[in-house]
Amino acid sequence: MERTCIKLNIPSDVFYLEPVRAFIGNLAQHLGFSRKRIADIQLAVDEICNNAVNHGSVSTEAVISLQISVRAQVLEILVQDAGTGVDWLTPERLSEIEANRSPKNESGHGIFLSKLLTDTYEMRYNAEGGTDVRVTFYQEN
Amino acid sequence: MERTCIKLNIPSDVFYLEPVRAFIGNLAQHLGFSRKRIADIQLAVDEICNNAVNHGSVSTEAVISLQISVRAQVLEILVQDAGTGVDWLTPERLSEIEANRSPKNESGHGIFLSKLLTDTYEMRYNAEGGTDVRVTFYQEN
Amino acid sequence: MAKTDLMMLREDSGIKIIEIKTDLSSYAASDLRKMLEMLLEQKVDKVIVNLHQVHHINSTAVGALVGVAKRLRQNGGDLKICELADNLTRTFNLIGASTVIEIYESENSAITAF
Amino acid sequence: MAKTDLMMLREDSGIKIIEIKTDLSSYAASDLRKMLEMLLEQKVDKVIVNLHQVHHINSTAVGALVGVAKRLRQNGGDLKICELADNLTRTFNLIGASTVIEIYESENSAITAF
Ligand SMILES: Nc1ncnc2c1ncn2[C@@H]1O[C@H](COP(=O)(O)OP(=O)(O)O)[C@@H](O)[C@H]1O
Ligand SMILES: Nc1ncnc2c1ncn2[C@@H]1O[C@H](COP(=O)(O)OP(=O)(O)O)[C@@H](O)[C@H]1O
Repeated sequence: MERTCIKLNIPSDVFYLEPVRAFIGNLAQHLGFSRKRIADIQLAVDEICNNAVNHGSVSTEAVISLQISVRAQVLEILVQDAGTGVDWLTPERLSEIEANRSPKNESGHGIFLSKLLTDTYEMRYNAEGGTDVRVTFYQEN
Repeated sequence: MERTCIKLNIPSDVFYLEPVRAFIGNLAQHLGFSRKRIADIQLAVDEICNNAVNHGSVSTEAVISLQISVRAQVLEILVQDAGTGVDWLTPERLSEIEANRSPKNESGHGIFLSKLLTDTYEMRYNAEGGTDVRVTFYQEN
Repeated sequence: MAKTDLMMLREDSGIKIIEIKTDLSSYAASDLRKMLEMLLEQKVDKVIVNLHQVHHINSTAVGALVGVAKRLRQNGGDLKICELADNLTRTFNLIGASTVIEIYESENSAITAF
Repeated sequence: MAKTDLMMLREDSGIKIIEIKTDLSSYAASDLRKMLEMLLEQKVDKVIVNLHQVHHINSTAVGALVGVAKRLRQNGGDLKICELADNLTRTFNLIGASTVIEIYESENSAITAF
Protein backbone atom coordinates (compact mmCIF):
# COMPACT_ATOMS: atom_id res chain seq x y z
CA MET A 1 0.00 0.00 0.00
CA GLU A 2 1.70 3.18 -1.16
CA ARG A 3 0.14 5.40 1.45
CA THR A 4 -1.44 3.81 4.46
CA CYS A 5 -3.58 6.43 6.06
CA ILE A 6 -5.33 4.65 8.85
CA LYS A 7 -4.29 1.72 11.01
CA LEU A 8 -6.76 0.00 13.24
CA ASN A 9 -5.93 -2.94 15.49
CA ILE A 10 -8.66 -4.74 17.38
CA PRO A 11 -8.82 -7.88 19.48
CA SER A 12 -10.06 -10.87 17.51
CA ASP A 13 -13.63 -10.68 18.81
CA VAL A 14 -16.79 -10.02 16.80
CA PHE A 15 -17.81 -7.47 19.44
CA TYR A 16 -15.27 -5.02 17.99
CA LEU A 17 -16.52 -5.45 14.44
CA GLU A 18 -19.48 -3.26 15.39
CA PRO A 19 -17.46 -0.03 15.92
CA VAL A 20 -15.25 -0.97 12.95
CA ARG A 21 -18.35 -1.06 10.76
CA ALA A 22 -19.44 2.34 12.09
CA PHE A 23 -15.96 3.72 11.32
CA ILE A 24 -15.91 2.36 7.76
CA GLY A 25 -19.47 3.51 7.08
CA ASN A 26 -18.81 7.03 8.29
CA LEU A 27 -15.53 7.23 6.37
CA ALA A 28 -17.13 6.00 3.12
CA GLN A 29 -19.97 8.46 3.58
CA HIS A 30 -17.58 11.38 4.04
CA LEU A 31 -15.64 10.21 0.99
CA GLY A 32 -18.85 10.59 -1.02
CA PHE A 33 -19.76 6.95 -1.67
CA SER A 34 -23.48 6.38 -2.30
CA ARG A 35 -25.73 4.82 0.37
CA LYS A 36 -25.95 1.58 -1.58
CA ARG A 37 -22.19 1.42 -2.03
CA ILE A 38 -21.60 2.16 1.65
CA ALA A 39 -23.77 -0.82 2.56
CA ASP A 40 -21.74 -2.99 0.16
CA ILE A 41 -18.45 -1.78 1.62
CA GLN A 42 -19.65 -2.42 5.17
CA LEU A 43 -20.87 -5.91 4.28
CA ALA A 44 -17.66 -6.88 2.45
CA VAL A 45 -15.45 -5.68 5.31
CA ASP A 46 -17.73 -7.38 7.85
CA GLU A 47 -17.42 -10.71 6.03
CA ILE A 48 -13.64 -10.41 5.70
CA CYS A 49 -13.18 -9.45 9.35
CA ASN A 50 -15.50 -12.24 10.46
CA ASN A 51 -13.31 -14.75 8.66
CA ALA A 52 -10.24 -13.24 10.29
CA VAL A 53 -11.87 -13.62 13.72
CA ASN A 54 -13.54 -17.02 13.22
CA HIS A 55 -11.01 -18.84 11.04
CA GLY A 56 -7.77 -16.83 11.21
CA SER A 57 -7.23 -16.44 14.96
CA VAL A 58 -6.30 -18.88 17.69
CA SER A 59 -8.15 -16.91 20.37
CA THR A 60 -9.55 -13.48 21.24
CA GLU A 61 -6.01 -12.63 22.38
CA ALA A 62 -5.03 -12.50 18.72
CA VAL A 63 -5.10 -9.20 16.91
CA ILE A 64 -6.93 -8.29 13.72
CA SER A 65 -5.28 -5.43 11.89
CA LEU A 66 -6.92 -3.14 9.34
CA GLN A 67 -5.06 -0.73 7.11
CA ILE A 68 -7.24 1.72 5.28
CA SER A 69 -5.82 3.82 2.51
CA VAL A 70 -7.71 6.71 1.02
CA ARG A 71 -6.59 7.87 -2.41
CA ALA A 72 -8.42 9.83 -5.08
CA GLN A 73 -11.49 7.78 -6.00
CA VAL A 74 -10.14 4.62 -4.32
CA LEU A 75 -10.72 3.19 -0.89
CA GLU A 76 -8.34 0.32 -0.18
CA ILE A 77 -8.67 -1.90 2.86
CA LEU A 78 -6.25 -4.57 4.03
CA VAL A 79 -7.36 -6.99 6.75
CA GLN A 80 -4.68 -9.11 8.40
CA ASP A 81 -5.02 -11.97 10.83
CA ALA A 82 -2.31 -13.95 12.63
CA GLY A 83 -3.52 -17.35 11.47
CA THR A 84 -4.01 -20.60 13.36
CA GLY A 85 -1.07 -22.58 11.99
CA VAL A 86 -3.27 -24.30 9.40
CA ASP A 87 -2.37 -24.05 5.71
CA TRP A 88 -5.74 -23.38 4.19
CA LEU A 89 -5.07 -20.98 1.33
CA THR A 90 -4.59 -23.44 -1.54
CA PRO A 91 -6.19 -23.24 -5.00
CA GLU A 92 -7.80 -26.63 -4.32
CA ARG A 93 -9.39 -25.52 -1.06
CA LEU A 94 -10.66 -22.29 -2.68
CA SER A 95 -12.20 -24.20 -5.61
CA GLU A 96 -13.78 -26.60 -3.17
CA ILE A 97 -15.28 -23.73 -1.15
CA GLU A 98 -16.64 -22.19 -4.34
CA ALA A 99 -18.02 -25.49 -5.66
CA ASN A 100 -19.71 -26.34 -2.37
CA ARG A 101 -21.47 -23.02 -1.96
CA SER A 102 -25.23 -23.34 -2.01
CA PRO A 103 -27.98 -20.88 -1.05
CA LYS A 104 -29.37 -23.68 1.14
CA ASN A 105 -26.24 -23.81 3.30
CA GLU A 106 -26.08 -21.90 6.56
CA SER A 107 -22.45 -20.92 5.99
CA GLY A 108 -19.85 -20.62 3.28
CA HIS A 109 -21.04 -17.35 1.76
CA GLY A 110 -18.42 -14.96 3.13
CA ILE A 111 -15.66 -15.15 0.51
CA PHE A 112 -18.27 -15.32 -2.29
CA LEU A 113 -20.00 -12.17 -1.02
CA SER A 114 -16.86 -10.15 -0.43
CA LYS A 115 -15.49 -11.00 -3.88
CA LEU A 116 -18.80 -9.93 -5.39
CA LEU A 117 -18.97 -6.62 -3.53
CA THR A 118 -15.41 -5.40 -4.10
CA ASP A 119 -13.73 -3.96 -7.18
CA THR A 120 -10.54 -5.87 -6.54
CA TYR A 121 -10.02 -8.76 -4.13
CA GLU A 122 -6.71 -10.40 -3.20
CA MET A 123 -5.96 -13.09 -0.66
CA ARG A 124 -2.51 -14.24 0.38
CA TYR A 125 -0.46 -15.48 3.31
CA ASN A 126 1.29 -12.88 5.41
CA ALA A 127 4.62 -13.06 7.22
CA GLU A 128 2.91 -14.07 10.46
CA GLY A 129 1.44 -17.16 8.84
CA GLY A 130 -2.00 -15.63 8.79
CA THR A 131 -4.10 -14.34 5.94
CA ASP A 132 -4.04 -10.94 4.25
CA VAL A 133 -7.17 -9.88 2.40
CA ARG A 134 -6.75 -6.71 0.38
CA VAL A 135 -9.77 -5.17 -1.32
CA THR A 136 -10.51 -1.92 -3.12
CA PHE A 137 -13.63 0.07 -3.82
CA TYR A 138 -13.67 2.61 -6.65
CA GLN A 139 -15.87 5.62 -6.64
CA GLU A 140 -18.25 5.75 -9.60
CA ASN A 141 -18.34 9.45 -10.41
CA MET B 1 -2.37 1.04 30.06
CA GLU B 2 -2.41 -2.54 31.34
CA ARG B 3 -4.37 -3.94 28.45
CA THR B 4 -4.60 -1.92 25.30
CA CYS B 5 -7.40 -3.37 23.30
CA ILE B 6 -7.69 -1.12 20.33
CA LYS B 7 -5.10 0.95 18.46
CA LEU B 8 -6.18 3.50 15.94
CA ASN B 9 -3.75 5.68 13.96
CA ILE B 10 -5.06 8.42 11.72
CA PRO B 11 -3.45 11.22 9.73
CA SER B 12 -3.52 14.53 11.59
CA ASP B 13 -6.55 15.90 9.73
CA VAL B 14 -9.95 16.78 11.19
CA PHE B 15 -11.56 14.86 8.32
CA TYR B 16 -10.65 11.60 10.06
CA LEU B 17 -12.13 12.68 13.38
CA GLU B 18 -15.56 12.00 11.89
CA PRO B 19 -15.13 8.20 11.55
CA VAL B 20 -13.25 8.17 14.87
CA ARG B 21 -16.30 9.71 16.55
CA ALA B 22 -18.55 7.10 14.93
CA PHE B 23 -16.24 4.34 16.19
CA ILE B 24 -16.15 5.67 19.76
CA GLY B 25 -19.91 6.27 19.82
CA ASN B 26 -20.71 2.77 18.59
CA LEU B 27 -18.23 1.21 21.02
CA ALA B 28 -19.60 3.15 24.00
CA GLN B 29 -23.12 2.20 23.00
CA HIS B 30 -22.27 -1.50 22.83
CA LEU B 31 -20.52 -1.21 26.19
CA GLY B 32 -23.82 -0.02 27.63
CA PHE B 33 -23.12 3.66 28.28
CA SER B 34 -26.24 5.86 28.30
CA ARG B 35 -27.09 8.14 25.38
CA LYS B 36 -26.15 11.21 27.39
CA ARG B 37 -22.84 9.70 28.45
CA ILE B 38 -22.05 8.61 24.88
CA ALA B 39 -22.49 12.23 23.75
CA ASP B 40 -20.12 13.35 26.52
CA ILE B 41 -17.53 10.74 25.57
CA GLN B 42 -17.72 11.72 21.91
CA LEU B 43 -17.38 15.41 22.73
CA ALA B 44 -14.42 14.93 25.07
CA VAL B 45 -12.56 12.76 22.57
CA ASP B 46 -13.40 15.18 19.76
CA GLU B 47 -11.92 18.09 21.72
CA ILE B 48 -8.78 16.17 22.65
CA CYS B 49 -8.23 14.96 19.08
CA ASN B 50 -8.85 18.44 17.72
CA ASN B 51 -6.10 19.78 19.92
CA ALA B 52 -3.78 17.00 18.77
CA VAL B 53 -4.50 17.94 15.14
CA ASN B 54 -4.56 21.73 15.49
CA HIS B 55 -1.87 22.31 18.11
CA GLY B 56 0.12 19.06 18.39
CA SER B 57 1.03 18.35 14.78
CA VAL B 58 3.38 20.01 12.31
CA SER B 59 1.28 18.97 9.31
CA THR B 60 -1.33 16.50 8.09
CA GLU B 61 1.59 14.12 7.49
CA ALA B 62 1.82 13.71 11.26
CA VAL B 63 -0.01 10.84 12.91
CA ILE B 64 -2.52 10.96 15.74
CA SER B 65 -2.64 7.75 17.70
CA LEU B 66 -5.53 6.54 19.86
CA GLN B 67 -5.33 3.62 22.27
CA ILE B 68 -8.63 2.50 23.63
CA SER B 69 -8.77 0.07 26.50
CA VAL B 70 -11.95 -1.61 27.57
CA ARG B 71 -12.05 -3.00 31.07
CA ALA B 72 -14.98 -3.85 33.32
CA GLN B 73 -16.89 -0.60 33.83
CA VAL B 74 -14.04 1.55 32.52
CA LEU B 75 -13.36 2.95 29.09
CA GLU B 76 -9.86 4.45 28.89
CA ILE B 77 -8.66 6.46 25.93
CA LEU B 78 -5.15 7.71 25.26
CA VAL B 79 -4.62 10.26 22.51
CA GLN B 80 -1.04 10.92 21.37
CA ASP B 81 0.32 13.52 19.02
CA ALA B 82 3.88 14.02 17.75
CA GLY B 83 4.15 17.65 18.84
CA THR B 84 5.46 20.69 17.02
CA GLY B 85 8.71 21.22 18.89
CA VAL B 86 7.14 23.83 21.16
CA ASP B 87 7.23 23.35 24.94
CA TRP B 88 3.72 24.30 25.87
CA LEU B 89 2.78 22.00 28.69
CA THR B 90 3.82 24.07 31.70
CA PRO B 91 1.78 24.75 34.83
CA GLU B 92 1.99 28.48 34.03
CA ARG B 93 0.58 28.05 30.52
CA LEU B 94 -2.20 25.79 31.80
CA SER B 95 -3.18 28.29 34.51
CA GLU B 96 -3.12 31.06 31.96
CA ILE B 97 -5.39 29.07 29.61
CA GLU B 98 -7.77 28.42 32.48
CA ALA B 99 -7.74 32.02 33.68
CA ASN B 100 -8.33 33.43 30.20
CA ARG B 101 -11.28 31.21 29.42
CA SER B 102 -14.47 33.19 28.88
CA PRO B 103 -17.82 32.17 27.37
CA LYS B 104 -17.45 35.22 25.11
CA ASN B 105 -14.30 33.84 23.49
CA GLU B 106 -14.48 31.95 20.24
CA SER B 107 -11.81 29.49 21.32
CA GLY B 108 -10.07 28.16 24.41
CA HIS B 109 -12.83 25.83 25.60
CA GLY B 110 -11.38 22.46 24.59
CA ILE B 111 -9.29 21.50 27.62
CA PHE B 112 -11.95 22.92 29.94
CA LEU B 113 -14.69 20.82 28.32
CA SER B 114 -12.73 17.60 28.15
CA LYS B 115 -11.69 17.89 31.81
CA LEU B 116 -15.33 18.46 32.73
CA LEU B 117 -16.66 15.51 30.76
CA THR B 118 -14.16 12.84 31.84
CA ASP B 119 -13.81 10.93 35.10
CA THR B 120 -10.04 11.21 35.04
CA TYR B 121 -7.91 13.46 32.86
CA GLU B 122 -4.12 13.41 32.53
CA MET B 123 -1.86 15.39 30.24
CA ARG B 124 1.89 14.83 29.82
CA TYR B 125 4.70 14.93 27.29
CA ASN B 126 5.43 11.74 25.42
CA ALA B 127 8.74 10.36 24.17
CA GLU B 128 8.18 11.88 20.73
CA GLY B 129 8.02 15.39 22.21
CA GLY B 130 4.29 15.53 21.66
CA THR B 131 1.41 15.42 24.09
CA ASP B 132 -0.34 12.41 25.64
CA VAL B 133 -3.85 12.94 26.91
CA ARG B 134 -5.24 10.00 28.85
CA VAL B 135 -8.84 10.03 29.99
CA THR B 136 -11.24 7.52 31.52
CA PHE B 137 -14.99 7.16 31.62
CA TYR B 138 -16.62 5.02 34.32
CA GLN B 139 -19.91 3.31 33.84
CA GLU B 140 -22.53 4.36 36.37
CA ASN B 141 -24.41 1.12 37.00
CA MET C 1 -20.68 -6.05 27.55
CA ALA C 2 -24.29 -5.06 27.79
CA LYS C 3 -26.77 -6.45 25.32
CA THR C 4 -30.07 -4.78 26.03
CA ASP C 5 -33.13 -4.52 23.85
CA LEU C 6 -31.62 -6.49 21.00
CA MET C 7 -34.91 -8.09 20.09
CA MET C 8 -38.54 -8.20 21.18
CA LEU C 9 -40.71 -11.30 21.16
CA ARG C 10 -44.47 -10.91 20.48
CA GLU C 11 -47.31 -13.20 19.49
CA ASP C 12 -50.03 -12.60 16.91
CA SER C 13 -52.60 -15.17 15.64
CA GLY C 14 -50.56 -18.01 17.17
CA ILE C 15 -47.41 -16.86 15.40
CA LYS C 16 -44.26 -15.89 17.29
CA ILE C 17 -42.96 -12.58 15.98
CA ILE C 18 -39.39 -11.52 16.68
CA GLU C 19 -38.69 -7.86 16.09
CA ILE C 20 -34.97 -7.20 15.76
CA LYS C 21 -33.80 -3.92 17.28
CA THR C 22 -30.18 -3.95 16.21
CA ASP C 23 -27.95 -4.59 13.24
CA LEU C 24 -27.51 -8.29 12.58
CA SER C 25 -23.81 -8.89 12.35
CA SER C 26 -22.10 -11.88 13.96
CA TYR C 27 -22.22 -10.27 17.41
CA ALA C 28 -26.02 -10.04 17.51
CA ALA C 29 -26.53 -13.13 15.32
CA SER C 30 -25.42 -15.37 18.19
CA ASP C 31 -28.26 -13.98 20.33
CA LEU C 32 -30.72 -14.36 17.48
CA ARG C 33 -29.66 -17.98 17.09
CA LYS C 34 -30.14 -18.60 20.83
CA MET C 35 -33.60 -17.06 20.71
CA LEU C 36 -34.55 -19.19 17.70
CA GLU C 37 -33.16 -22.37 19.33
CA MET C 38 -35.30 -21.62 22.37
CA LEU C 39 -38.41 -21.37 20.21
CA LEU C 40 -37.51 -24.66 18.50
CA GLU C 41 -37.19 -26.34 21.91
CA GLN C 42 -40.61 -24.98 22.86
CA LYS C 43 -42.03 -26.69 19.74
CA VAL C 44 -43.07 -23.38 18.26
CA ASP C 45 -43.73 -23.93 14.56
CA LYS C 46 -44.64 -20.53 13.12
CA VAL C 47 -42.11 -17.71 13.37
CA ILE C 48 -41.86 -14.31 11.70
CA VAL C 49 -38.73 -12.20 11.99
CA ASN C 50 -39.47 -8.52 11.43
CA LEU C 51 -36.33 -6.71 10.23
CA HIS C 52 -37.62 -3.17 9.83
CA GLN C 53 -35.14 -1.73 12.32
CA VAL C 54 -32.15 -3.59 10.89
CA HIS C 55 -29.73 -1.61 8.73
CA HIS C 56 -27.09 -4.29 8.21
CA ILE C 57 -27.10 -8.06 8.01
CA ASN C 58 -24.25 -10.43 7.22
CA SER C 59 -24.00 -14.00 5.97
CA THR C 60 -23.77 -15.42 9.50
CA ALA C 61 -27.14 -13.92 10.43
CA VAL C 62 -28.70 -14.92 7.10
CA GLY C 63 -27.39 -18.45 7.73
CA ALA C 64 -28.99 -18.57 11.17
CA LEU C 65 -32.38 -17.61 9.70
CA VAL C 66 -32.09 -20.08 6.81
CA GLY C 67 -31.07 -22.89 9.17
CA VAL C 68 -34.03 -22.41 11.49
CA ALA C 69 -36.46 -21.99 8.59
CA LYS C 70 -35.35 -25.38 7.23
CA ARG C 71 -35.77 -27.09 10.62
CA LEU C 72 -39.21 -25.58 11.18
CA ARG C 73 -40.36 -26.76 7.77
CA GLN C 74 -39.42 -30.33 8.64
CA ASN C 75 -42.14 -30.13 11.32
CA GLY C 76 -44.68 -28.47 9.07
CA GLY C 77 -43.91 -24.98 10.37
CA ASP C 78 -41.94 -22.13 8.82
CA LEU C 79 -39.90 -19.00 9.49
CA LYS C 80 -40.74 -16.04 7.31
CA ILE C 81 -39.07 -12.62 7.31
CA CYS C 82 -40.53 -9.21 6.56
CA GLU C 83 -39.93 -5.49 6.16
CA LEU C 84 -36.39 -5.63 4.75
CA ALA C 85 -34.49 -2.47 3.85
CA ASP C 86 -33.20 -2.45 0.25
CA ASN C 87 -29.67 -3.40 1.22
CA LEU C 88 -30.93 -6.37 3.26
CA THR C 89 -32.98 -7.61 0.29
CA ARG C 90 -29.82 -7.26 -1.77
CA THR C 91 -27.82 -9.37 0.69
CA PHE C 92 -30.46 -12.14 0.69
CA ASN C 93 -30.56 -12.03 -3.12
CA LEU C 94 -26.78 -12.16 -3.56
CA ILE C 95 -26.50 -15.15 -1.24
CA GLY C 96 -29.48 -16.73 -2.97
CA ALA C 97 -31.29 -17.06 0.35
CA SER C 98 -34.41 -15.40 -1.03
CA THR C 99 -35.09 -18.68 -2.83
CA VAL C 100 -34.85 -20.60 0.44
CA ILE C 101 -36.69 -18.30 2.83
CA GLU C 102 -39.96 -16.44 2.29
CA ILE C 103 -39.66 -12.65 2.33
CA TYR C 104 -42.68 -10.33 2.79
CA GLU C 105 -43.10 -6.59 2.47
CA SER C 106 -45.22 -6.23 5.60
CA GLU C 107 -45.73 -8.16 8.80
CA ASN C 108 -49.42 -8.52 7.96
CA SER C 109 -48.78 -10.17 4.63
CA ALA C 110 -46.35 -12.54 6.35
CA ILE C 111 -49.03 -13.41 8.94
CA THR C 112 -51.74 -14.06 6.36
CA ALA C 113 -49.31 -16.18 4.32
CA PHE C 114 -49.20 -18.77 7.14
CA MET D 1 -13.41 14.61 -0.21
CA ALA D 2 -17.00 15.33 -1.06
CA LYS D 3 -18.96 17.73 1.02
CA THR D 4 -22.51 17.70 -0.25
CA ASP D 5 -25.68 18.93 1.40
CA LEU D 6 -23.93 20.11 4.53
CA MET D 7 -26.24 23.06 4.97
CA MET D 8 -29.21 24.73 3.31
CA LEU D 9 -29.75 28.48 3.10
CA ARG D 10 -33.31 29.83 3.14
CA GLU D 11 -34.97 33.19 3.78
CA ASP D 12 -38.05 33.97 5.86
CA SER D 13 -39.36 37.46 6.81
CA GLY D 14 -36.05 39.01 5.74
CA ILE D 15 -34.06 36.66 7.92
CA LYS D 16 -31.43 34.29 6.52
CA ILE D 17 -31.98 30.81 7.89
CA ILE D 18 -29.19 28.24 7.74
CA GLU D 19 -30.31 24.68 8.28
CA ILE D 20 -27.40 22.45 9.18
CA LYS D 21 -27.60 18.93 7.75
CA THR D 22 -24.56 17.39 9.38
CA ASP D 23 -22.78 17.06 12.70
CA LEU D 24 -20.82 20.19 13.57
CA SER D 25 -17.35 19.08 14.41
CA SER D 26 -14.25 20.93 13.20
CA TYR D 27 -14.53 19.41 9.73
CA ALA D 28 -17.96 20.89 9.01
CA ALA D 29 -17.37 23.97 11.19
CA SER D 30 -14.96 25.38 8.63
CA ASP D 31 -17.72 25.33 6.01
CA LEU D 32 -20.15 26.87 8.45
CA ARG D 33 -17.66 29.63 9.13
CA LYS D 34 -17.22 30.28 5.39
CA MET D 35 -20.98 30.46 4.89
CA LEU D 36 -21.34 32.90 7.79
CA GLU D 37 -18.44 35.06 6.53
CA MET D 38 -20.17 35.24 3.15
CA LEU D 39 -23.36 36.47 4.79
CA LEU D 40 -21.38 39.09 6.73
CA GLU D 41 -19.81 40.33 3.48
CA GLN D 42 -23.27 40.60 1.95
CA LYS D 43 -24.25 42.88 4.86
CA VAL D 44 -26.87 40.42 6.03
CA ASP D 45 -27.80 41.34 9.60
CA LYS D 46 -30.34 38.77 10.74
CA VAL D 47 -29.35 35.12 10.80
CA ILE D 48 -30.91 32.04 12.34
CA VAL D 49 -29.07 28.74 12.49
CA ASN D 50 -31.43 25.79 12.78
CA LEU D 51 -29.69 22.83 14.40
CA HIS D 52 -32.48 20.25 14.46
CA GLN D 53 -30.54 17.75 12.33
CA VAL D 54 -27.30 18.14 14.30
CA HIS D 55 -26.40 15.37 16.75
CA HIS D 56 -22.97 16.59 17.78
CA ILE D 57 -21.31 19.98 18.12
CA ASN D 58 -17.87 20.84 19.45
CA SER D 59 -16.27 23.98 20.85
CA THR D 60 -14.86 25.01 17.47
CA ALA D 61 -18.35 25.14 15.94
CA VAL D 62 -19.79 26.87 19.02
CA GLY D 63 -16.98 29.41 18.74
CA ALA D 64 -17.79 30.11 15.09
CA LEU D 65 -21.43 30.80 15.97
CA VAL D 66 -20.52 33.00 18.95
CA GLY D 67 -18.01 34.98 16.90
CA VAL D 68 -20.44 35.77 14.12
CA ALA D 69 -23.23 36.62 16.59
CA LYS D 70 -20.94 39.21 18.21
CA ARG D 71 -20.00 40.78 14.88
CA LEU D 72 -23.63 40.93 13.70
CA ARG D 73 -24.67 42.64 16.93
CA GLN D 74 -22.10 45.38 16.36
CA ASN D 75 -24.16 46.31 13.26
CA GLY D 76 -27.50 46.05 15.04
CA GLY D 77 -28.15 42.54 13.75
CA ASP D 78 -27.95 39.18 15.48
CA LEU D 79 -27.45 35.44 15.03
CA LYS D 80 -29.86 33.23 16.92
CA ILE D 81 -29.91 29.44 17.07
CA CYS D 82 -32.85 27.08 17.43
CA GLU D 83 -34.05 23.48 17.80
CA LEU D 84 -31.11 22.08 19.75
CA ALA D 85 -30.99 18.43 20.82
CA ASP D 86 -30.44 17.97 24.57
CA ASN D 87 -26.74 17.21 24.23
CA LEU D 88 -26.22 20.36 22.13
CA THR D 89 -27.92 22.50 24.76
CA ARG D 90 -25.64 20.84 27.31
CA THR D 91 -22.53 21.75 25.27
CA PHE D 92 -23.62 25.40 24.95
CA ASN D 93 -24.37 25.48 28.69
CA LEU D 94 -21.06 23.93 29.73
CA ILE D 95 -19.10 26.39 27.61
CA GLY D 96 -21.29 29.21 28.88
CA ALA D 97 -22.21 30.19 25.33
CA SER D 98 -25.93 30.15 26.14
CA THR D 99 -25.34 33.47 27.95
CA VAL D 100 -23.74 34.95 24.81
CA ILE D 101 -26.00 33.60 22.09
CA GLU D 102 -29.81 33.44 22.02
CA ILE D 103 -31.23 29.92 21.88
CA TYR D 104 -34.85 29.19 20.86
CA GLU D 105 -36.93 26.04 20.97
CA SER D 106 -38.47 26.55 17.55
CA GLU D 107 -37.55 28.37 14.37
CA ASN D 108 -40.77 30.38 14.61
CA SER D 109 -39.99 31.70 18.06
CA ALA D 110 -36.50 32.66 16.84
CA ILE D 111 -38.06 34.54 13.90
CA THR D 112 -40.57 36.44 16.04
CA ALA D 113 -37.82 37.35 18.52
CA PHE D 114 -36.10 39.47 15.85
N1 LIG E 1 -8.92 -15.55 7.22
C1 LIG E 1 -9.07 -16.90 7.11
N2 LIG E 1 -8.24 -17.74 7.74
C2 LIG E 1 -8.41 -19.08 7.65
N3 LIG E 1 -9.37 -19.67 6.93
C3 LIG E 1 -10.24 -18.89 6.27
C4 LIG E 1 -10.15 -17.46 6.32
N4 LIG E 1 -11.14 -16.96 5.55
C5 LIG E 1 -11.83 -18.01 5.06
N5 LIG E 1 -11.30 -19.18 5.49
C6 LIG E 1 -11.76 -20.55 5.14
O1 LIG E 1 -12.64 -20.45 4.05
C7 LIG E 1 -13.91 -21.01 4.36
C8 LIG E 1 -15.02 -20.28 3.63
O2 LIG E 1 -15.16 -18.97 4.16
P1 LIG E 1 -16.47 -18.16 3.88
O3 LIG E 1 -16.78 -18.24 2.44
O4 LIG E 1 -16.29 -16.80 4.45
O5 LIG E 1 -17.63 -18.94 4.66
P2 LIG E 1 -17.76 -19.26 6.23
O6 LIG E 1 -16.89 -18.31 6.97
O7 LIG E 1 -19.21 -19.07 6.49
O8 LIG E 1 -17.33 -20.69 6.37
C9 LIG E 1 -13.99 -20.96 5.86
O9 LIG E 1 -14.87 -21.93 6.39
C10 LIG E 1 -12.54 -21.20 6.26
O10 LIG E 1 -12.24 -22.57 6.24
N1 LIG F 1 -2.09 18.62 22.10
C1 LIG F 1 -1.65 19.89 22.24
N2 LIG F 1 -0.45 20.24 21.76
C2 LIG F 1 -0.01 21.51 21.86
N3 LIG F 1 -0.71 22.50 22.44
C3 LIG F 1 -1.93 22.22 22.94
C4 LIG F 1 -2.47 20.91 22.85
N4 LIG F 1 -3.69 20.92 23.44
C5 LIG F 1 -3.91 22.18 23.83
N5 LIG F 1 -2.85 22.98 23.55
C6 LIG F 1 -2.71 24.41 23.88
O1 LIG F 1 -3.70 24.76 24.82
C7 LIG F 1 -4.50 25.82 24.32
C8 LIG F 1 -5.93 25.69 24.81
O2 LIG F 1 -6.54 24.56 24.24
P1 LIG F 1 -8.11 24.44 24.27
O3 LIG F 1 -8.59 24.69 25.65
O4 LIG F 1 -8.47 23.12 23.69
O5 LIG F 1 -8.67 25.61 23.35
P2 LIG F 1 -8.40 25.91 21.80
O6 LIG F 1 -7.94 24.63 21.17
O7 LIG F 1 -9.71 26.37 21.29
O8 LIG F 1 -7.34 26.97 21.78
C9 LIG F 1 -4.37 25.75 22.82
O9 LIG F 1 -4.62 26.98 22.20
C10 LIG F 1 -2.91 25.31 22.68
O10 LIG F 1 -2.05 26.40 22.78
